Order: sequence, then structure tokens, then C-alpha cells
Amino acid sequence: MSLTDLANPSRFLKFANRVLPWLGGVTVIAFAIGLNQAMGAPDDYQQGATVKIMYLHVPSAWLGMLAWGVMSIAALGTLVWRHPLADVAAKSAAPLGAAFTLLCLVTGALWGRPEWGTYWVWDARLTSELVLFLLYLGVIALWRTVEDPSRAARAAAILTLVGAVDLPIIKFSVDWWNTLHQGESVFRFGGSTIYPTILVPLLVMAVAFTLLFVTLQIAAMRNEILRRRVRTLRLMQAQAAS
Amino acid sequence: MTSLGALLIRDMRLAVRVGGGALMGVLFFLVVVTLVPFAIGPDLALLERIGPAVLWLAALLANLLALDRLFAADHEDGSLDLLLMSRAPLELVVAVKGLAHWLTTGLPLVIAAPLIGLLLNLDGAAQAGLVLTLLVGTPALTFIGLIGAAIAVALRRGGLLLAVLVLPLTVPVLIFGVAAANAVLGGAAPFGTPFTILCALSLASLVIGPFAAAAALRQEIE
Amino acid sequence: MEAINHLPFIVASYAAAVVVVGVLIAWVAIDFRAQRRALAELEMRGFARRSAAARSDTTLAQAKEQA
Amino acid sequence: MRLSASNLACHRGGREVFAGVSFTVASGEVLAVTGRNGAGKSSLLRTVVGLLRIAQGSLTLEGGNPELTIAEQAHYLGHQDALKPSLSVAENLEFWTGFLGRKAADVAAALAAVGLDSLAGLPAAYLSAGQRRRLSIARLFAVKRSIWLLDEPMSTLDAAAQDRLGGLMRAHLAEGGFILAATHGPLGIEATRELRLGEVGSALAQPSASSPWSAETKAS
Repeated sequence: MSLTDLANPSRFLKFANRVLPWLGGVTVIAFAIGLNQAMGAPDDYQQGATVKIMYLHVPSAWLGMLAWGVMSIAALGTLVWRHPLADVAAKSAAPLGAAFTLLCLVTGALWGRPEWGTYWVWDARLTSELVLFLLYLGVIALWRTVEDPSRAARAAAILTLVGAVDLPIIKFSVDWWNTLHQGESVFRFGGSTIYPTILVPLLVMAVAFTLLFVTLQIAAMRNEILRRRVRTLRLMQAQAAS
Repeated sequence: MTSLGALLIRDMRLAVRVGGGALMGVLFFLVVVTLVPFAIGPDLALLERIGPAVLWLAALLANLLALDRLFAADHEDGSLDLLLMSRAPLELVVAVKGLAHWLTTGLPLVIAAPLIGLLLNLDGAAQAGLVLTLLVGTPALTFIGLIGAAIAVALRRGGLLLAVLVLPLTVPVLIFGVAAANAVLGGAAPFGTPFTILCALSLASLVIGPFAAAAALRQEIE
Repeated sequence: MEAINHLPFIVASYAAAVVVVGVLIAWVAIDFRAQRRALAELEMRGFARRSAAARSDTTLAQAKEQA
Repeated sequence: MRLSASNLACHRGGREVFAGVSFTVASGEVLAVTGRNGAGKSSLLRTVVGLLRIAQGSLTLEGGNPELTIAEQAHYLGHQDALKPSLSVAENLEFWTGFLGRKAADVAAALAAVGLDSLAGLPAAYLSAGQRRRLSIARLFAVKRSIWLLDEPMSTLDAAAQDRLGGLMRAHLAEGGFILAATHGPLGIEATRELRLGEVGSALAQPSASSPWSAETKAS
């Protein structure tokens, strides 16, 4: 909570203020192009029109993982270099990651209903996504439980890194668990080759979602820096008042 | 009663602030229900059959674990002394604290139940029945739990003791809650009988819980 | 035929996306306003943020010189 | 208004904390309860507000509201501050004034009386020990009650805050209230009478005579 800690963050604030309008604009344009292409894309010969859900589902699954990656790198920054901006990045990424993982689950369920006749199956891919969502909620709960941000940051960093190590194991064990029980009634994504007419809009949508994530992440980090500044000033105020 | 209103607002505020326990119960609920298929396998027919029981058990545990700090926090910071000195009857004070706890822990469980029921392959009617039984039954869990929370108020490892004390008392709620939920699922038993008993259990615990908890607090505080 | 059958699910998916993204944007925007207001209030009470920031900038500059 | 105790005794965990305590306090008076650690100063105050059971003797209040107990007409300031760190300074005080009823002074005025008005919006977690104590004391002004039972009211307060509390206590006495305060140091108020506890001393570590096990212990 020393004053030097504010140094880099205030540089970041200037950067954020300058870059956010542009990022927001580019994100809107990318979504306009992506949605336009996605609407114009042909239906899948097997799945029909529901393939349109994929343009939301796949990018949000990607962002769910990306956010955990961001949090893991930030966790290293917190634990190894004790960089205050790393705490801020980790805290801001958690709700975003949770939101996109939730969107992935919801769109997956809405896609699954017409395809498999049920909203939910305990399929390996779905289940590990659900576990990821629970891990996000756990990290958010941890941030909300510990009042002192730097202490919360260290605890959350450890949890994040353990999660990063554990996620592949969860994925692997769920795969193994599932094959033991359920055979191949599972929806196979890689089964059909993806045509360029579907792939290109998907990539554009993925770029648009990523831009959205970056925009929101920078904006949330700006909020968090301001929140810490408020906290520091309030502590100073309480001290000064004696 | 301005004093009871003030207490209700304060307890609900505390639950949603940093360090508060609101929504932690729902998270626990979700995690427990998610773990069940891992333990028994992803057999949707089986999950559908045991779904109500799983949801009820998870709701019971979530409710109980969150009760741990209900009086202990007030005891540690001295607030409980002032609550005991209140002009409002202690039974009502305790009941209001229970109500605030149910609103911030029990009610979110009821709201989250349909989403979680989806994971266990429960259909629309079953979910409606389950939500209804949880809505009627969770107050009983909270108000029975009040007694344990009051008895364990001054103990350092109160949480585990609380569970040991309260879980046996909740057996009837569990029996009739699951029975009513299963009846909706198309069981042989009628829905009305267990549901009526569940309502009666809730009403009885609304009365007994605060009285017993207040008596326990009066003893314990010495 | 099929497209019409599945339309509600597609619409629901896009609606869910709009809701999730909308909530995120609203959360970020509301939070930003709240923090700005809190800072402004603290400044009004005479806790100059600028002086703190300026001081920290100089300490950073000093640290760089030393390095 | 007059509070009198005669031959009061208190037992905790089978031990006698104090016994044979008699005192009277009337409007405009301060009774300072003194004695070394463990003499039962805090227990005496807790007994008066009914948080500990009276083992022997009696407590009577003359001139109060006959429909209310002593505790319901008293302010009790214990060792702990009864504050919630996640609520703001103002929210903490608003809760207690609302809960205790009878909002006499405004919350803002009570905060000003203890010098915390500039911190009203801060979470109580940010306060120092002395500030927390003052916030706890603010309760006494926000809600008017004529009996004050204060347990070490001056502890953790700095000289300026002690002076201010002294002034506030004098104002309370002038309005016809009375104060029973457990204290080590001086209260900074004139006309303080003193009640020394634990002078008998030897009674302290002994099992109380009323314990059903005491006879057996002596016999063996």
C-alpha cells in the first residue's frame, strides 16, 4: 500500500483512458462484420440452422479458457514479482471468465436441446466446462471474502495456479470417467469437417469476442485501480482524522 | 417494530457485503450437486430418480454450513450482548435473524434449484414440484438450524458441532420433502399428504426454533 | 421446417449472449462511475489524489535514476 | 432515579466472582468500580444489565419505568465495540440507534459529538482502535437513556478523546442520568464515588459456598 505502488497503475490509467474508446469502436466493428457473416453463413448439412449457435458457443468457450490463462500469468506476476498490476489483472479477469464460461454453458445447453433432445448430458467436454465455471465462482468468492486486496491477491493467485495445473487433470479424468460409463453417444465436434464458409465467420466472431474481452478487461482493471486508490485514500483519511 | 426492521436490514446488508456469506450457500449447493454424478456415474435415468434426494441433501448441508456464523459473529464482536438487552423479545430478535438468513441463503437455493435440476435431467413438472417443496421446506431447515447455532455460539469449533446437533433434527423435513418431490416425479404416493406435513413442520419450526434458540442464548451467554 | 423448429433455440442463444455481455458492460460502467464519484468525494474533502500520484511519479523517477 | 444493590453476589463456572457487594447510585452521580484484575468489575456491570445471573442479593431501580427492566433502560458499553467492519461508520450507528429505538439525537450529530463526522462514509474496518471506541460511544448520545454502564470507557482513547468523553459524561449527569463505570484510571469527573471490589481478596479462588460440590471437596 505504499505510494510507489500507485506509480505504474497511474500510467496504466492514462493508457486505459486513451485506448478504451478505440478498442470499443474496433470491437463493435468486428462484431458487425462477424454477425453479418454468421447470419449469411450456410446451415450445416447435419445440424441445420442450430449451427448458428456455434458462433457464440465456441468463442465463449475460448474466452473462458483465455481468462484463466490471463489469471494464471497474473498469478505468477503476483507471487513472483509482487507486481500490483498483476493483482488487479487477476481480479478483473475472474468475473469476465465466469461470465463467458456461463455463456458457453447456456449456449451449449440451448444447442444440445435440439440436437440431443436434452439440455444437459454429463459429457466430458460439458462437465469439465462446468467444473471450470465452479472454479471461477470459487475464485470470485475468495476475492469477496478477504477484505485486504493484497492478501486476497496472494490467496487467489495460489488457487488460480493450482487450478491451472489441475484443469488438464480434471479434463483428463473426466474424459476417462466418461468413456468408462457412456460410450460414443457423445456429440462429436471434430467428426464433420468444417467448411470455410462456416470457419471464416467463426474466426471473425472469435476475434470479435477476444476484442470484447480485452476491452472489458482493461475497463475492469481501470475500475479496480480506482477502487484501490479510493481504499488507500480512505485509509489515509481515517489515519489523518486520528 | 423499528428495532426488528433495523436488525433485518443490517443482517441482509452484512450478508451481501465483502466477507458476507450470501450466495456462498448457492455455490456450495452447486458444487455438491455437480459432484454427485461423478460419484455415481452419468446415468441420466438414475440421476433423474435420485435428483430430488440429492437436491434436498445439498440444500440441507448448504443451509447448515452457512448458519455457523449466525450468532457466533455477533457474540465475538459484542453485538449479542446488546441484542440480549433489547426491549424487543429475544425470541423475535432470533426469529428476525433467522428470517434474514433464510432470505440471503435459503431463498437463493430455491431460486437456483431449477437450474441445478436441469443438470440432473429433471423435467418441468418435477422441477416445479421440487422448487415448491424447497420453498416450503427450507425455512424449517433454517429455523431448526437456529437452535444449533445458538447452542454452539460460544464454541470455537462450533461449525462441526452444529452439524452434529442439527442434522438428526432435520430428518423429518428430509423425509417429507423428498417424499413430496418424488410424488411430483410420478411416484405411487400422493403429493398432498407429505406436502401438508412439510408445511406443518415448517410452521412448527418457525415457532419452536426461535423459542429454543432464545433459551439457549440466554443460558449460553453466562 | 427444421430451421423454424430450431429458431427459438437460436434466438434464445443470441438473447443470452446479449444479456451476459450487457450485464458485463453495465457492471463495468456502473462500477466506473461509482469509483469516480468516491474519488471526487474524497478530493472534495481535501485528500488530493493528484499530489499522491505526483509524489509517486517522482519516487518512480528516483528509483529509475538509482537503477 | 436511584439504582441500589444489596449484598449482590455473582458466580461463574462454580467460582465466586464477587459477593456481598452493596451500592447505590442516584441521578447525577458517578460510581467508579475499581479493583485489580479479576476482582469482578466487568462481571458486576454484566450482572446489573442481566447478562449474568444474580446468585444472591437484589437489585432495585427506583424512579424508572416500571414496565421495563434495568437493561432495557440502560446503555451498556462493554469491552467489545459491537461494530461490523463491513458496514460504514454511519451505517453502524444507524443500526444501533434504530435497534435501540427512540431516536433522540440525529446520527450525524452523535457522530459529530465524538468527532467522527468526517469519516461517516468509511467502512468501520478502516478505523483505529480509538476511533472504533468512539463510534461505540456515539451510541450513547444517539439514543437517550439515563443509566450508563461503562466498562473501561477511557481505554484506547487518547487524551483529547478522554477530555471529550469527560465533557459528554458531565452533560449526561447534568441531565439527570447516572453512570456506573468500571475503571482502572481516573474518569476525569468530579464528585466520583468509588466502589472497591476484591478487598476481601481471599474469597476469590475458593469454590463458592453454594456449590453442591464444595462440601465434598472440603471433606476429602
